Amino acid sequence: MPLIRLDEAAVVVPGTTGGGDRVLLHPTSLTLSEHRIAIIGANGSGKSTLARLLNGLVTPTTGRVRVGDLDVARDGAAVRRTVAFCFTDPAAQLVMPTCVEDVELSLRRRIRDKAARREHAVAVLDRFGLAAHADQSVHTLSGGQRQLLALAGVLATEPAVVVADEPTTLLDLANSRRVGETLLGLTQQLVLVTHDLDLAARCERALVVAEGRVVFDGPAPAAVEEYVASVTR
Amino acid sequence: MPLIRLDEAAVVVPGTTGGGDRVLLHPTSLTLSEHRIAIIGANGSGKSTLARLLNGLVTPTTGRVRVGDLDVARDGAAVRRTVAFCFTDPAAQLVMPTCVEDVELSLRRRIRDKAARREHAVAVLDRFGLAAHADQSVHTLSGGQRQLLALAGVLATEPAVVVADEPTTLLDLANSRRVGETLLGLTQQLVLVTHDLDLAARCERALVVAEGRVVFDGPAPAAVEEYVASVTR
Amino acid sequence: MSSLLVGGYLAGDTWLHRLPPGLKLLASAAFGVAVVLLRSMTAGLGLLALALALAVVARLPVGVLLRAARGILLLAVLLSAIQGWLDGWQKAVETLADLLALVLLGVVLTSTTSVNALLDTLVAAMRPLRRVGVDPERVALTFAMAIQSLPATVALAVETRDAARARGIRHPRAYLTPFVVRVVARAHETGAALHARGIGED
Amino acid sequence: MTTETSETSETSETSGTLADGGPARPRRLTTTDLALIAAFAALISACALVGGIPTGAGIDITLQTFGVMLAGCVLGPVRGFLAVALYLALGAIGLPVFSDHSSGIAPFTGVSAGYLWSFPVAAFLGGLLVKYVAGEKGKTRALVVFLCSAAGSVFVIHPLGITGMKLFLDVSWNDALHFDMPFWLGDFVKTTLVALVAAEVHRAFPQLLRRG
Ligand SMILES: Nc1ncnc2c1ncn2[C@@H]1O[C@H](COP(=O)(O)OP(=O)(O)OP(=O)(O)O)[C@@H](O)[C@H]1O
Ligand SMILES: Nc1ncnc2c1ncn2[C@@H]1O[C@H](COP(=O)(O)OP(=O)(O)OP(=O)(O)O)[C@@H](O)[C@H]1O
Ligand SMILES: O=C(O)CCCC[C@@H]1SC[C@@H]2NC(=O)N[C@@H]21
Ligand SMILES: [Mg+2]
Ligand SMILES: [Mg+2]
Repeated sequence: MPLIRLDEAAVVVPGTTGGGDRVLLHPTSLTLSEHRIAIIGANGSGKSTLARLLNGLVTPTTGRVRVGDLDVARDGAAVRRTVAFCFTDPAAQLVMPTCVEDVELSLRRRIRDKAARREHAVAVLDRFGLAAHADQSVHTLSGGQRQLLALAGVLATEPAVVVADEPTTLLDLANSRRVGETLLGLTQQLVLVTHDLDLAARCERALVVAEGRVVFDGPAPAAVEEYVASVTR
Repeated sequence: MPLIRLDEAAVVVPGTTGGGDRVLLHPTSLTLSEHRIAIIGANGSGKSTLARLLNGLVTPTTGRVRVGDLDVARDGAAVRRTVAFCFTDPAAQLVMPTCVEDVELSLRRRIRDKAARREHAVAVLDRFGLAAHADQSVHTLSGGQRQLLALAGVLATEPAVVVADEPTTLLDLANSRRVGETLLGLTQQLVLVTHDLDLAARCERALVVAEGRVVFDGPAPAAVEEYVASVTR
Repeated sequence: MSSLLVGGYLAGDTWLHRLPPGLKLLASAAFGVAVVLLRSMTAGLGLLALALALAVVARLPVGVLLRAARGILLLAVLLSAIQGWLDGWQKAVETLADLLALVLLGVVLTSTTSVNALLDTLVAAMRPLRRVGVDPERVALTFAMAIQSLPATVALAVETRDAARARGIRHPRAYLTPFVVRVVARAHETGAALHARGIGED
Repeated sequence: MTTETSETSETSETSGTLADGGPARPRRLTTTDLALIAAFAALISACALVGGIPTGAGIDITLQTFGVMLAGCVLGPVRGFLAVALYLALGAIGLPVFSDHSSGIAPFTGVSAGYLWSFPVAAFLGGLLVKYVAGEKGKTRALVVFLCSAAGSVFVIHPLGITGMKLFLDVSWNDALHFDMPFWLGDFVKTTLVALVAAEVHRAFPQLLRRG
């Protein structure tokens, strides 16, 4: 498993209405080695920004982010093959008309033969309980199925790390349980941004982000406690 | 408070892939007189369809929906002035470029004087902790901040009834508490579609929707219990 | 919504169905050019007869043909009335025949060829363009994304209009702006998601 | 926006080599560009799908011109052109996205063919002007966008549309012009909307015009 390391990484954007620049993330140094790491914190605190740094969707303005030996800013494409990213709204991630085609798209690079590719795609769908829907249009899936499919598309490439930004927020009780279990059961390393504190507490480690800084970093239950306390006081 | 009544209201849409019609909501009769009513249920069960009926965003294919003396299908505009609606995706509702302008838009009808309108708008923003972002572009807000702003815009019109479709899904702990408190503390009648069962349990009455039917209707805590049991069994 | 995604394709097994899509595409294009260039009544009627014959060979249901012709018929009658009055009845018959021929042939092409087959053909035809920097795979991906997002875009438009209605705002810009902003925002997210999946960027 | 920085850093050359008046080296289209092109092709299709109002010449007043000019003005010349071209291709392969839900390649030689062929060119012209006016900042004003979009409409769409009707219907220039006149008022309104919406979208996404 390649180690993700942030080395004084910061993200600054030019101010919008006049004024100076705006710091979305203050210089942050971290080494992410645990199997399951949660990121929690308030709205607008910088969780998504931090998560997006990990696979180069956002590049640090200063400092560095490395995944194993790769520099995220320089070796973007290679990093993204290692670190997969799963978004909140599955609708935005699904690009092909049917379920199986969407998974096949991820496999295009790895499996050249069409028949083999399809077979593998169906196998991936099966793992997520979607094999029966292989040829169905993605629009006819329920919210939860759609999120599972998005996850399948992302995991089909067999990345080493999965970063998920609030993957369960739009889901009902049954679906969010199912997606949550699927994520926590992955053999890959997982970085999970979430407002679902029960889910967060089940990780090994959690980072609490506030106003663009990691203000707590430790065992997940302690982090959740700390966060809840910070909200109530 | 105008009484909302559904009288055998049903919603049917023409089938998509050949086949017959699709029933989104089976004929339903309800009288909504409680101060705070929750609607809970699985993804795709028909919660949003039911909620949209209440202010005429969806009109019943058969049956009727009335708000006080108004028929929702006939007097749509008048109904929508009485019954406000808050969407899950805040981006759908934000019309103006900056936060304060968006709230001002809602106040246009009520407050003619520009300076007074702005002042009032800032006060509304303050209530939702957004005063500091008044002149910020709505597009640079985080997901949660945007949701708060959408809610501010809707509540600024001071409607008699507020229907909110999953208003807290994108929010962090502090904000979802805050929005929850704000909604439950409203003097207006509230119809709350939500996956947050703790919030739902705090209403007076709750409807459980499954496969286009209201399958349980009663005190909120009992409804939540029933729903959780239906998911686990 | 389903017709939106599959077009007017009617599964079948006539030789017209089996003809290579590329050939059909070329032939239809030639037919269209012929309709425009051959300016005489006999040519117009001849082409109409050819189109009709092809429709029969493809075993297209009469209903489908009528529905397609209906749209054009009003125009055709109106136009030919004007032209018949100005330039004589032969001109009018020619225009009417031209219009019908084009529509019928269009129906023959789309009902005997699936969208996917045509898409594959189009992408294959682009292979030589690789040299000037066009990547057929990316072109195919863009097509798929556009087709995929058709229903979603319509849904987004409807939802945004509803939101404006719910706030009691009438001006079209009040829903067009958020609609377009959401289309752009979603495209950015889709772009990021593709990027994150390492698709379309080798 | 930070997302963009990461993408612009990869400029290996493969596709999208239509030079856009920027730096000499052609810029590769990013996945976001592809998604935007697809999204606007779908948007124009949606504009046509909502239906139109028939006029005397048998060509409907439709929202297509709104979508087409919006694509140009929002995305700039290259991506705007490609989005409209993609829209035409979607219709050509059989999706019912032309006026009155028609499709296939018949419309390309039919009465409204002139309008169809003019669309990508008009989007290109409108986009080029908007991009030129917006300059480095990527910000636009509604009035300016209105003029740019109107230029595309007045100098490209209508002249080509009239030419198309003249050729296909074999009528005089004068008659063809008369067939075109019912569209003027609607196109004026649509151009106004394009201006209002595009300026707002540029405020929301100032980076849009800076690229392509
Ligand atoms: N391009 C940008 N320009 C200016 N400000 C931005 C930009 N992108 C994000 N921000 C701001 O940066 C802050 C952090 O955003 P981020 O999306 O990381 O928050 P978050 O912790 O994920 O919040 P949420 O829980 O609501 O998703 C927010 O205040 C947001 O308004
Ligand atoms: N216009 C429509 N045409 C066809 N089907 C529709 C339409 N609108 C909604 N549906 C379908 O109706 C069902 C109920 O939808 P609804 O949005 O009411 O569900 P919901 O309970 O709000 O779900 P969620 O928790 O995911 O928001 C879904 O299966 C949806 O796909
Ligand atoms: O889809 C087609 O067949 C093309 C229709 C073209 C309609 C033209 S575009 C300019 C003018 N303005 C309108 O509203 N309609 C026409
Ligand atoms: Mg976030
Ligand atoms: Mg819903």
